[in-house]
Amino acid sequence: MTCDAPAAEAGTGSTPWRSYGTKRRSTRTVRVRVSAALVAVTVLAVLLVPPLAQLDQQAVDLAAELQPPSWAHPFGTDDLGRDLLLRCVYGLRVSLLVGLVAALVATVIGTAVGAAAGALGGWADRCVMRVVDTLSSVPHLLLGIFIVALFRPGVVPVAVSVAATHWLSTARIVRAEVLSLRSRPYIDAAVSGGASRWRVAVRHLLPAVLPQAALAAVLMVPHAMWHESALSFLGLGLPAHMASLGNLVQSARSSLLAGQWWPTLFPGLFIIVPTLAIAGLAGAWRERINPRRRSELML
Amino acid sequence: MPEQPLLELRAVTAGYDRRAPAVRNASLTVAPGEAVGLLGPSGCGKSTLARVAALLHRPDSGTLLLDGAPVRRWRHRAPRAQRTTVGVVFQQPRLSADPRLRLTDLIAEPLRATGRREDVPDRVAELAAAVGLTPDLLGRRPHEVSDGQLQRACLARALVLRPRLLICDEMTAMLDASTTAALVAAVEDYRTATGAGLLAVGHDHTLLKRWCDRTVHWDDVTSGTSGTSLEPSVPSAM
Amino acid sequence: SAPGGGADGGASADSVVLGVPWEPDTLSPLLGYGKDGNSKIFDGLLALDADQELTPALASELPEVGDNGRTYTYTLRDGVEFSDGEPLTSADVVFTYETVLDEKTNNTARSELDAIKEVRAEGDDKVVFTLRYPYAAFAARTVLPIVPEHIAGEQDPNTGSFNTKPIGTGPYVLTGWSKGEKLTFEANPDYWGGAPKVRKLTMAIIKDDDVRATRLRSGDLDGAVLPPNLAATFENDANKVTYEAKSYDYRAVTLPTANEVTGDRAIRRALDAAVDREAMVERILDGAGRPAYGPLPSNDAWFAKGVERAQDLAKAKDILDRAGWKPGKDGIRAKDGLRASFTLFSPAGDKLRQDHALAYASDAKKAGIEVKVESATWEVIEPRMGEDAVLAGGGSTGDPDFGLYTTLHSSLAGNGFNNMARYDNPAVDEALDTGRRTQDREDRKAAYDTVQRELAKDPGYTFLTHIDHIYVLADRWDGLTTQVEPHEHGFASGPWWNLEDWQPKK
Amino acid sequence: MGHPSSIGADAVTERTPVLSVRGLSVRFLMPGGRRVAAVTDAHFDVAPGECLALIGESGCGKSVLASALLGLLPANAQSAGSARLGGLDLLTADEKTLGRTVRGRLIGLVPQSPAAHLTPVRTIRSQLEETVAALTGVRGRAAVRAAARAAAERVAFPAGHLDRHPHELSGGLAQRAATALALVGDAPLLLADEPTTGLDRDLVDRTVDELRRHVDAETGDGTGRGLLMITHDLAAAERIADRVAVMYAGRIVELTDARRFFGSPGPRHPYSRGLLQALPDRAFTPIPGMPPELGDLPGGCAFAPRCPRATGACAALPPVTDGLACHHPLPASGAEELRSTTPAPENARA
Amino acid sequence: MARLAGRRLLFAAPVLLVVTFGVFAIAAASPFDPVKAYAGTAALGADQETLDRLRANLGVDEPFVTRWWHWLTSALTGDLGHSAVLRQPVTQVIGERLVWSALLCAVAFTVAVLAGTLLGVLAARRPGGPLDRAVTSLSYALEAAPVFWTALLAVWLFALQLDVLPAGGLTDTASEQVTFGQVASHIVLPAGVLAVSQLPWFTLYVRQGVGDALAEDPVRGARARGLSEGTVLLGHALRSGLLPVLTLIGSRVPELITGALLVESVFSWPGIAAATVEAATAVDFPLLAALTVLATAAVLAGNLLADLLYGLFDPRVKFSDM
Ligand SMILES: Nc1ncnc2c1ncn2[C@@H]1O[C@H](COP(=O)(O)OP(=O)(O)OP(=O)(O)O)[C@@H](O)[C@H]1O
Ligand SMILES: Nc1ncnc2c1ncn2[C@@H]1O[C@H](COP(=O)(O)OP(=O)(O)OP(=O)(O)O)[C@@H](O)[C@H]1O
Ligand SMILES: [Mg+2]
Ligand SMILES: [Mg+2]
Repeated sequence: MTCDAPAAEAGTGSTPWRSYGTKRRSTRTVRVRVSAALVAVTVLAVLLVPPLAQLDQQAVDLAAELQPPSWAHPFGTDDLGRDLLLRCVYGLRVSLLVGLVAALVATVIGTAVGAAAGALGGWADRCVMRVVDTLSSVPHLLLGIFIVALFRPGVVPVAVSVAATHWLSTARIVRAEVLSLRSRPYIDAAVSGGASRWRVAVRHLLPAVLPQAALAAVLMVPHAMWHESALSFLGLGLPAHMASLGNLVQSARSSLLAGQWWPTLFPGLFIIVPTLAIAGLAGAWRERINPRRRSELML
Repeated sequence: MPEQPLLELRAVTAGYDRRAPAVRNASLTVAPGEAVGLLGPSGCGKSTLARVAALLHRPDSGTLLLDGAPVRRWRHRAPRAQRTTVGVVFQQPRLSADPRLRLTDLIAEPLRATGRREDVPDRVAELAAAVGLTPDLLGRRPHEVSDGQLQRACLARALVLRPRLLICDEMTAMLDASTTAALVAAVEDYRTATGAGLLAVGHDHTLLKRWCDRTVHWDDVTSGTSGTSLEPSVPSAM
Repeated sequence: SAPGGGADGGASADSVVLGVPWEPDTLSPLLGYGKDGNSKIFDGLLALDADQELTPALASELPEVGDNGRTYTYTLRDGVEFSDGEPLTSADVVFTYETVLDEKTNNTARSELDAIKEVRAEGDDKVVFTLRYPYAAFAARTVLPIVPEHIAGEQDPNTGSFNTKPIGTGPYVLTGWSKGEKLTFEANPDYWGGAPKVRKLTMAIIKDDDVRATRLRSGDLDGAVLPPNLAATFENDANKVTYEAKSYDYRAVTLPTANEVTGDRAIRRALDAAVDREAMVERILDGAGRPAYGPLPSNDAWFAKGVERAQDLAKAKDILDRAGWKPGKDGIRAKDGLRASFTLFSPAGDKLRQDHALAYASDAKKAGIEVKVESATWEVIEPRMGEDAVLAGGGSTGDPDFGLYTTLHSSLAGNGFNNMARYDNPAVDEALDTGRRTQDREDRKAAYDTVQRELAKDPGYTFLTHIDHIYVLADRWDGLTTQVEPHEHGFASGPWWNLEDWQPKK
Repeated sequence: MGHPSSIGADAVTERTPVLSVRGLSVRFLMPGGRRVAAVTDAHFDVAPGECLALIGESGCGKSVLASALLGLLPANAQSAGSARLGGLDLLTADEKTLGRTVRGRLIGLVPQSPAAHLTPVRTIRSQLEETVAALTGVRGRAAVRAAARAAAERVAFPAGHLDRHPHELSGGLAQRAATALALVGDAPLLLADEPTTGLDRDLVDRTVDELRRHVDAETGDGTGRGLLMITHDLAAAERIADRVAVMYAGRIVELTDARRFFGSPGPRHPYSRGLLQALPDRAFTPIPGMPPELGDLPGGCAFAPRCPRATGACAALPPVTDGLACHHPLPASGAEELRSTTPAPENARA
Repeated sequence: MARLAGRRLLFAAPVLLVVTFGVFAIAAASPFDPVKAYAGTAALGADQETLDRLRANLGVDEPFVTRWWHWLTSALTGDLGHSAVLRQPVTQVIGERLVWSALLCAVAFTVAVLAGTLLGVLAARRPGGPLDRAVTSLSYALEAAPVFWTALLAVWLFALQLDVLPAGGLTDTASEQVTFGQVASHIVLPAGVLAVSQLPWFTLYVRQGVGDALAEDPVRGARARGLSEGTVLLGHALRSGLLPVLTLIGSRVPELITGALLVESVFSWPGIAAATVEAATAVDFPLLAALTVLATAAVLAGNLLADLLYGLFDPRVKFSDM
């Protein structure tokens, strides 16, 4: 046997190529596509159904109370005979608004404050962090109760109350990451390359903490819905006439004990499925911004 | 009057713990256009001294003069012009490269940071050629290239702002002979073109002798006092 | 069932664990606890029996009424002792009433005793109340529990420890109160009415209906107050008995006079005709209730026969047509550019009221009136009660005066939560006053009939339903009955109103 | 210590190789369907008691080759060929086998960027002790501690620095820590990727000698150990290596005896010659031109564009003869007798 | 480290002042009416005169600054005031209930941290694998599930269907003694539900941290050394990946308190958190102030602990930086 014969072809031809990563690429793209599709459907439903629907989601039909899913009412009816599908879509609209607004505001503020504190360091950092400590020591629900009470209950106060209490933890996470990143040699390199603090924060530190911030943001969406329904549970959240998913789930509890599953299941799915879809997209995005995963997935 | 030194370290003591400084009482000068080699055993504090010289590490005591002016502020607080006077190639390319940046961005980053965006395409192309990076490599991220390739990018980054003083902390430690020769040639070309000074830190006696106008040994720099608490490196076996 | 549970089915019929949705703020009668009777720790001079008739308790008999209904004289029962062994005297009674009437005492129900001019002890066993005006319903107010002066008198009635560690003459003695968790009682062996058979009583505080139902099912509780849909889930449970207590507890929509739409009598009458009370009872209350045509329930002795009215949409439309409310494009009527539309608030967190409100709105819409249902907290609702409709609830036992006067008399319009609709009807006012003043039962009946008929003609509220209170209990005792109950229930009212008389089944 | 290469070389012929690599290729799939052929068709053996030095310009695929042997390639990599270690094919072995029996135990690795390969939040001591406990039979706190200290001592890692975290170490210290960690398992095959970076001359010599000793030491089962040392430090390579493999653009272009490579007649491939000439104590001039892009290799000899001796024949891939892949090798005076004494496995197969 | 703790301790005093003042201020600004709250349901039948009289008696018309000052000065002498809502001295309220809240929170938190870490590590091992999918989906679902809801399901499942755990209270409703065994069995559900509500954060952050760390060179180095998969995961990936989670420990305390508040009320747990809402809506200043002080202390302690742990676990961060 000669060693010149096989040459290039030996490797490429006769023996098969063995891969190292598992073959997750295809399932991954499927997952991303499904997530994207779900998010799209959600957005469309939320935007289009209410204006198009001829039905009144508040329309009470006592004769049709608690009907299981049927063609007339695909999701069944609630205990006042209202169509659950319609209410779920309306609820999703409200809840998603609360969740997204809260998540967005909280993440932006939290990331900005945390990154600024961590990047500046010294006195500025200490002051900012003590303010954060101070604010975060007021129990969330308490602050939520007051904020909601000060204004009329509605989407904005609820979202604000969630955002106002939740940017703090994002800020802490981001700052801690920044603190640890700050002493990395590549930051030294940037400093010596003439980068200002701001530049270092925006160009080197912020991208590194984005995965954490993104996770915080995604988690905030369902959490905000949670908060909203917790406030409703205490009688302080969204007014009960506004269908929100939290309200729906919350008022369906006794039906569940009484053996009716649909008033719980569908609103529950309406919370979970979009959340998972958003999480799926965010996960894909996180992989995209993680340089290693990115190249491994050949993005 | 002799020419004013570009960089002068006077009795610098620096380290990470005030009780046991890594560098004790070190003095060193680099004149404009001069190439100084700094030799010393491993762990003696050379990199620390290099960080001090690059205004990245505040010394516990002693003075640092850049162009004859004493430096009082460090890191971010140092004026940008002062910071960018000195270009540094760090010892460990893996750690000193932001894993998120492509090599092009890595090289161009100082230009962008100092607001000279328009120079980016030309300068990057020019430097990439000088240090031997192909366009293919420029599009990759640090973990997708070999250590040597990354070090080339780091050299390009150090040169991109046309520093008047270049500090190379064991720049060629992990490079093969040909690449070493190529990079040294690149540095020398740059120096002849700009008249920049050089402080080359390393262990390789032969290399530094060949490369630099003057080599100093660590013991001379710290004038007899041992620079660190470290045991002296163990003499070679047998 | 529950591991280590001592309350397991049948194990010990001399102890009972009840799940109730709320607990009193205080256990001191001086601050209002037990003012309507049925306090297990205390007794009043009188008590109400199953039929809401007054019976003697600490008083040995019903009071003597003198001076044209201005003085009430009670003779105390002999040999009654507080659970600490001290005897009950007339001084305790005087102390109790005087403290309640004291401006400095934070008693919320003080105004109920407004009529009292003076309370005075005559000897050790006689108490005389002198009233400012003849007040026929006064005796029913004297179910107020009597506290021992020798303990409560030593303390600040507002903040003293008597609030949480009460001592009384009642059939049970409080042994522990863990706020938010439970209250525990033990039988008072020296109770003047005889030692109760059920020796231990635990009231577990479980706010959430669903949790209460679940804990009842798991055997952790022996009995609980439940909403109808959850009570229905126990229908097939052989070991559980369901009790439905009739009540004075009504749900009604206030129609404020100040609002241009609801202030219009035609609108009020149309709404009254348009609502389907039967459907609400059937669907919202799952049958556990009755249609309401006024504050008094239709099975009450004081109920004016003949004011019942079924849903009559045609009549409603007819009334509106005639009054000039013409249907608009969107089906909502309007008159002189004014849309027949108003806002109805339902208090947040109360699903029952919310359901009533929505059903009401949907009925109103059929008649061409738009009712915009909003839910909000009382803080939001209160300043707007004069303008906007509210889904209110209420109902008091004891005497028709208690419920009717405060809701309908114009002198109380907009006074706190009294007469929220600011109802103002001179005929009603006059009849209410008559009902108060005369002692004669026939005359009073006539007066209250007038009130109810007038109310039907000018419905300042749309009364919707009277709610039955539902209790599910383990089947281990005999002698369980229910009273007709007031709005507030669960803690004091319920099948356990006469717990001391229960007989464990053998 | 005498130079062991001749002894080692003799031994090579008798025993089965520790590592035997056949047709190893590694490529990286890049976005847009491009492929980076980092290693192409590598053939070589490492005999017991032998030290094979792998040299080549930066980016030619040396580290990737080492990673492939350990199964530590990233997910976008693909490999082909075989690499036998004992009865095991390293390239097809599953992750479990590699993790439980191969890494650390059968193959030790000194990674190229030692500081980056240490866990930043733990001290050197804890990582060393952990490795000792995992790989050796040493049990008991005190014993593990002592063994860890001894391991540090072996590579002249100062004991006073054991309690530091990786970021508190100088480059040379980190390098020594990594070497100490790699030596702990007493693996029959050691892959040392630039084990001497950042060390001063004395330490280089000491480290290299330590590695040599490691290779020469008799193993319990008498199979011997092998060392694949990737290095640019030709002085170190000269000191330790028995044979030298020169890699260019992912291919091994020359594989020859170390004495001949560094002494006379010297390397025969023009590239190897250029590499040696670039040394600071020689011409100190780089090989002209740039290494080719591995993502887009020319069809024939990859070195041709830079080769002073290139001819038209270079458009074809040069066959490997006598461990040399060149159409026009430099004359090898007196190569004959050397080859007859040390027939490398490749030659034997030829 | 001691210096950090000392500095934080010094700082706690002004924080407490600011927080209590702030709470007094917003409580005073809120539309909640302490009089109505005091009167409870009776307020709905009360006339104006009664409400006015109560208002005067309770002294709620004083400006909040005065009330805050009163509270502060008497609190410094050890008198925390009298809770109007609970009709008990605040010291007594705290004395009776704080233990139970603390117990509940501590158990729940420990469980959440441990279980979250475990699940996170397991999920990170094979990103995209079935276990990972299951764990992540479950985490997001749980994050969206309101606590009172999970609580009900837990009661339904464990107390009703399986009949293995008591459904609420501190002890069996009928029992009078508070015994260890009883508390132990009664705490399982509330603490479990509270833990489950905190779990998703920990799980997902650990998963992310470990997942990222697994792709990095140190783990590659550890693998190359031949360390077992467990050691690599726990000793290396987790050690680096845990860092963000450590910071979470501090910032999760407010969430924990929020959760405790709901859990306590659903499970009739005689803790102190459930009183928070009442205290707030009733504008019960003394109780509110005491609860805020407690919450603040808990949060500050949590943050301090987080920072200490962070400094200990990440040597690259200096205590002087924090
Ligand atoms: N961040 C740090 N914290 C604490 N000690 C450090 C830190 N960085 C370096 N040291 C210590 O300071 C001393 C000098 O380190 P330095 O990196 O300057 O050495 P060096 O001369 O560059 O060595 P080498 O040639 O090995 O790179 C060493 O003992 C090292 O362990
Ligand atoms: N993850 C990756 N994706 C794509 N290309 C890669 C990746 N890792 C390495 N390469 C490429 O593979 C080639 C071989 O890299 P390797 O690290 O083996 O070089 P090396 O010979 O060790 O060089 P050095 O002496 O500089 O360390 C290089 O050209 C590099 O760019
Ligand atoms: Mg160094
Ligand atoms: Mg390499």
